[in-house]
Amino acid sequence: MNLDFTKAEEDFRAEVRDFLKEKLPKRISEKVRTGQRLTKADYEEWHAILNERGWLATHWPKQYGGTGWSVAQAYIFDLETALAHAPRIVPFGLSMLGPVLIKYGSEEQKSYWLPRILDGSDWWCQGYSEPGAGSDLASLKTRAVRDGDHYVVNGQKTWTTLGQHADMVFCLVRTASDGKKQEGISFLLIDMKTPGVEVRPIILLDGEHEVNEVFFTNVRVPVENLVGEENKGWTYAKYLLTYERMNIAGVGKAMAAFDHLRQIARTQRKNGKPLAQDPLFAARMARVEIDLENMKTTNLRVLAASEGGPASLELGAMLKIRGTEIQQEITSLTRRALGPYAQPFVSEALDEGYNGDPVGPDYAAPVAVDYLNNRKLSIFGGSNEIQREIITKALLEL
Amino acid sequence: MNLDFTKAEEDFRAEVRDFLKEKLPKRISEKVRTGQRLTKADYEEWHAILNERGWLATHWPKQYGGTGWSVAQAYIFDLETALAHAPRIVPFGLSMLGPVLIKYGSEEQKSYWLPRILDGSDWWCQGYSEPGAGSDLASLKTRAVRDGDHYVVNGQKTWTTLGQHADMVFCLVRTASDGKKQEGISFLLIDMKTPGVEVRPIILLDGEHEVNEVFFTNVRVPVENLVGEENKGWTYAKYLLTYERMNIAGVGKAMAAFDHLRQIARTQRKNGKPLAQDPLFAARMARVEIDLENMKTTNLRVLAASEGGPASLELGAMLKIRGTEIQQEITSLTRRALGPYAQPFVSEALDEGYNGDPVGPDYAAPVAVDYLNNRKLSIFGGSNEIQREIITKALLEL
Amino acid sequence: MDFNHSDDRRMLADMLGRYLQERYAIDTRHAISNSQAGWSSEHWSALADLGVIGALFDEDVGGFGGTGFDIAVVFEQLGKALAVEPFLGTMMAGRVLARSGGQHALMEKVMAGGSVLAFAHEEAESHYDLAEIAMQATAEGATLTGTKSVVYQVEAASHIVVSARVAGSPGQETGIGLFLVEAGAPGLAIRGYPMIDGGRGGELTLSNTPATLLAEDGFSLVEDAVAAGVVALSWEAVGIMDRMKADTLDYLRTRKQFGVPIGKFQALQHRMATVALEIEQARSAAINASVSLDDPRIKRERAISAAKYTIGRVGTLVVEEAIQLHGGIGMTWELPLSHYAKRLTMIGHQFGDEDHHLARFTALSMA
Amino acid sequence: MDFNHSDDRRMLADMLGRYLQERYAIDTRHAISNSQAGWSSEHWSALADLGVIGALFDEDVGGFGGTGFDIAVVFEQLGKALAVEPFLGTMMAGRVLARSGGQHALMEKVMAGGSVLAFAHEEAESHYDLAEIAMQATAEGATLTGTKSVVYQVEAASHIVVSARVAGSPGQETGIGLFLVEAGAPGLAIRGYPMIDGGRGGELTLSNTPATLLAEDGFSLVEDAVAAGVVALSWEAVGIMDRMKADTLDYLRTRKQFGVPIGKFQALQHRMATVALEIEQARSAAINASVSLDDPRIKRERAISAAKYTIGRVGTLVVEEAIQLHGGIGMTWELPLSHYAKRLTMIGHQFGDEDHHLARFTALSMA
Repeated sequence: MNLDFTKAEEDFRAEVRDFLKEKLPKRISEKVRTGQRLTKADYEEWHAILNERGWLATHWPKQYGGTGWSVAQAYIFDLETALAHAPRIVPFGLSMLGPVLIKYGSEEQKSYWLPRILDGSDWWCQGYSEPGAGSDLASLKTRAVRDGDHYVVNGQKTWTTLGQHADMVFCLVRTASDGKKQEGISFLLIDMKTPGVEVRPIILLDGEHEVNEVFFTNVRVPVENLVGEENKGWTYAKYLLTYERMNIAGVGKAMAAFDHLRQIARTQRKNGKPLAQDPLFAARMARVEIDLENMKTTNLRVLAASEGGPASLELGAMLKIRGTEIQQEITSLTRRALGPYAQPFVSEALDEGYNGDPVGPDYAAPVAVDYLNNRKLSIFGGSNEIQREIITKALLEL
Repeated sequence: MNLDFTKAEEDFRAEVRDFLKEKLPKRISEKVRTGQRLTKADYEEWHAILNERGWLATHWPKQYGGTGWSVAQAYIFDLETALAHAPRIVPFGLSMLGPVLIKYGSEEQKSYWLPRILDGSDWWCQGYSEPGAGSDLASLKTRAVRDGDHYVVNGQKTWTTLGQHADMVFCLVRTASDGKKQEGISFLLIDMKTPGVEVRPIILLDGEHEVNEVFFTNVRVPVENLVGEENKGWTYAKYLLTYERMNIAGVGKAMAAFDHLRQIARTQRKNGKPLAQDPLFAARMARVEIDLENMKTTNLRVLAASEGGPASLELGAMLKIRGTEIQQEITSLTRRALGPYAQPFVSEALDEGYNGDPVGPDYAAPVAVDYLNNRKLSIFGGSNEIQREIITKALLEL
Repeated sequence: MDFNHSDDRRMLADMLGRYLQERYAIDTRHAISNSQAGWSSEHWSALADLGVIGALFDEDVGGFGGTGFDIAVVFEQLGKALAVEPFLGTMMAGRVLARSGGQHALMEKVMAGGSVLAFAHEEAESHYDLAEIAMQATAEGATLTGTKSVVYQVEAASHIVVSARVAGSPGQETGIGLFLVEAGAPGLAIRGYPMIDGGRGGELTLSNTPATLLAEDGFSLVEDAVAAGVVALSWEAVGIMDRMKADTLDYLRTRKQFGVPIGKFQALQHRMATVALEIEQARSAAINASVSLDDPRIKRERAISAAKYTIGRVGTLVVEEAIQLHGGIGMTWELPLSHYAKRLTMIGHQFGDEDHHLARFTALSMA
Repeated sequence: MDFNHSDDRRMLADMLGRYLQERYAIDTRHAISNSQAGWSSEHWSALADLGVIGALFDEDVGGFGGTGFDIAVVFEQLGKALAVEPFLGTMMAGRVLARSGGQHALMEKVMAGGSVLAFAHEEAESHYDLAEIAMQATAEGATLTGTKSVVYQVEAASHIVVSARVAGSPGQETGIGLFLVEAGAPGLAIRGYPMIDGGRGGELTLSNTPATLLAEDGFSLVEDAVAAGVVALSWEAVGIMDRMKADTLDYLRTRKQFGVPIGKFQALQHRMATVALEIEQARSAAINASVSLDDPRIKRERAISAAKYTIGRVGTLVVEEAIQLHGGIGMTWELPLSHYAKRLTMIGHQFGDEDHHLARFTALSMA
């Protein structure tokens, strides 16, 4: 047993840190650190910086413009960028579609779409969930009917994250309805500017516009936008989900959030002492810190076991559950730490350039919103209930 | 709203206290208080004392020798006896069979069996569970076949509490096997001395002999020992379970156990202070104390609503779940409070007349056993999973 | 033992419930909450006419209620409707006025709906500790200087009850005086803002602001007002929880996945059973707190802390489980549930959270 | 990064596991545990011959192991077999002897299986606080007087490592000396008793008992020994949890109710998933603790407290859920599961429970 990274890996960590120190714009990292809203331009700026360094496609092989990193390197990169308050890499093109195209796409699709993901020509979004197909993803109803050189698509997708920014959407559509519901699904790439595509915002409980409904009415999609074989899309969809889970524990994000919590708990005072010394609050913090320490090692165990391939489904599922629970608990504690100042909500304070006085401590503004918004973590990306099904299926083999 | 008891009820409470002060043998209450084993003779002695006062059958109408008490009186009696460390009233004859006979028994059965329950002529035990029928009680297989004036019984019962003391057992047996499994069940009274009845002890994880298996091999039971109608036993069984739940929250027992815990926590020391002042332990104690305070009021709400009849199933189920959780948590905290002294186990110290020195504090001996033994609370008497089914069935009406 | 409300209270609850159902539907509520004022003087007057404000005060000041269960029935209905009107501050401040024995004319106006009160006690450093007060009264007690934090609906108030040091230093229970300050008094400034859970609050800054002394040694009046506030919030929370439970049960019955209503899934059933069980415990805690308002201090404050702890703990459970059982739709602005969830979460941040009251319960038990 | 054990350690684990499986089945274990001695010198010698004792110590004292992961592989197997042999006390006491630099002859005998050691530190008033020591050494350090609590397998030991005050008073970390006492020394009395989870323990009373000084300022050696003890217990617990998980999964697959295996019930499935997830977290905590044994104090002790907290928390969960998922049968003496449950519960009572180590983790984080 040896939990240390190799010398080469530690050198790589230093290289990432240097890069972040030099290239991550302070303007952007401050927005991330203070919980301000990121604009489309912010993401694009950061993507371009990473792409210039060749570090944007952290899970792609080198031949397609990816980093070709080991899982350890990818882990280190994720950790360091999170701790430096870099924005996340928007995953739809880079972590989701990219790997699918690389494995199942035609040469034409690879050579056309992959470079455009890297250089930002296309902002992708995901067309998986439907109003009637949440956890039961395979029961999707959006239908694509072949008509000459096109598919004609009708139906509705929902929970489309950042779809308002998107140029393209990769969609699961039904191309056949006999047989099991998992059969007859195809994987289509659809241009959002095609007539008949309509995006409507969904406003979440925190007032934010982050997700959307996407409606398709007689949308004509060229047949060359079919990925792989017709009716085999479920295979690709599952492959994508497996890939999505590579960094599912969110260790870096959780560590950054815990640091933030610790600072707040040292600043807030209760009974004449820092809140961090209140026995019950300290115990809550220690519980989640220990959970996080344990999960870090579980995550490394999974990474070490999966070197060279995607993680096993049930261990990935455990990391998804515990990782989201930890992130939710940290934002819950941060909310608790604020006391009455969790309640005031000046929405403008979350925009860049706000120059009003903060209400209460200057870190207070995004805290309640963050707690509320993070309820999604246990719902989206395969709900934690679905993850428990995955675990018991593997354990019980009934 | 008015949570107070009436003047008459408070007078009754005083009467109960006086009675306990005068009549509850110190020898017995000390055994209960210190967690020593109660013998059959101990129970019989206490039953006889109560019977002399006319206070043994707390749920029976007066005409049958019961107290005819209101639910408030029965509640007060239960609370005060528990707080005075009286043994529980062994429920099989008094709280289980008695009400069934009173409602469904023939005049002959009532006039013969009820007085014998009161004067202790018969120690009853319960023949419900079978090895293959735990939570799924209705799937029971013990079979009774009519043969002239007798039923011939073959099969096996299990988890028969204190069956080793019993003269009689009331049994659910299968008399028909067509139709739904709930149909074809009958309710039989069987003399334990009948040839073919065999009792085998089940030793529990704490080493104690509290429950048994009971085997029936061609046991001949006179037909007059059938209660009610043949094949209608499920109705009587359910009635019995409803009655059993009248005092299911176990408030008195929990209060006595919490007092004991509080005393221990004031005696044990941690970091130079009483354990009761350790912030984390104090928080655990406060949580369960508040849970108990809340449950007391929930219990009174249920009693007030059910005055004159059995409690509604779903509220009874909530009280069963929370009541057992609270009792389990209290014994868990008592175990925790002992630190290393939970581990030594001198079994003889739990017997009356033990005169060796205690290991560690004098209250230590029964604590770990109590924790382990109380795991049964969430399993027996309708497991807490079954209780949750009852609640959602009522809430969801799906 | 009798767990039924008196006929009078039941009539009041029915009337208030009907009014809110008919005239204060969720869209109306959102419009009021998002308006510049953050409350509706029109509804306020109408509710005053129905006697809802009078029910919060006892006969000594011209009301016809003021007990724990009067507060209970009103706030339970307000919770069900997610009302943002300034009842809490008015009730708490009015209670101080009533108990400090004056201000009959003002109270009359308040109960008629012509005036709103606010209760300004906690400060930036308090973190729920009622004795951590720094607002300074001049030696003569005629003017106040300092800042009060997150005062509910302070902009709506014509008069504000303000606590301030007449002696001692932050952390001490003695030396806290109570004062009445008029809106618009010299040196008074309010920085108002919306609340995440609806309605508005504000930071109240006073600078040599003239004030009327209500009580020299006011800590026990503060505790009494906060106790009544906790009773109010507990019942508001119970009203909200009942609504969230009903909505979630409804969703479990109707939403289908894998071809069946999701309420058929046993894992969800068992969690729902726990939620329902805990809500009954929360209701019992609220009952205990209501009864306790007339009890001696330690007994009362133990019940108050037990209730607030319970409401905080169960509230978080109900919020998180109701959203999780709904899935994504439970997080949308469109669904009333999400707004109930926000309010219930924030009730946990008013007058002490779960941990604060758990520790306080222990401390009171040792007192 | 490499989460595989070295070949040597894997071989040792395999060999030990095979031995215990073949020669230390559950009935044998119960017989040994219930015997008058409460352990088996025959198995002890055999295991010594296999090198199991030598693996617990480093080369300086003639062993061939002694690192966190050596301790790990041995105790994981002991846990799986529920062995009651005196490995824990021998390892901890031997570690003190090794680190205090002497007793080579004794250690040689120990590793050959000819001698058993015990570690006697905690006292009736300690409640897990390692500095709360009152056992008194005479000024010259030649004799000891006082009582040690719940010393594991103390009757089996030929030599006992005992801590005692050479200076200061209970609660102080300084002034705690470490001594070696021989079984049968004058003034030494043992009140032995069975443990609820198997094997035996005892109260050790010394009265002017001659002792050999090992270290004058021994607190850091105590911490080191307890850290190694926690690593051992953590892996024993992981071995037990794995066994309880396997047994419970097996039961869920085979036990039928309502006509189907109970593992088909979703509510039970989801709880089982949580149990499995938490066991993986516990394993990670045990790994972290093993690695930490060579780290500087604060880093090491944080990992040790994190592990013991995790083992305590998860242990209770596994015990309570495994029994509940089994139902009544899970509570019977006949089923091995119940004995694993008792041992796992009691591991929570050795060297500090969940709360103790949670608070200690916080204190260390602030140090």
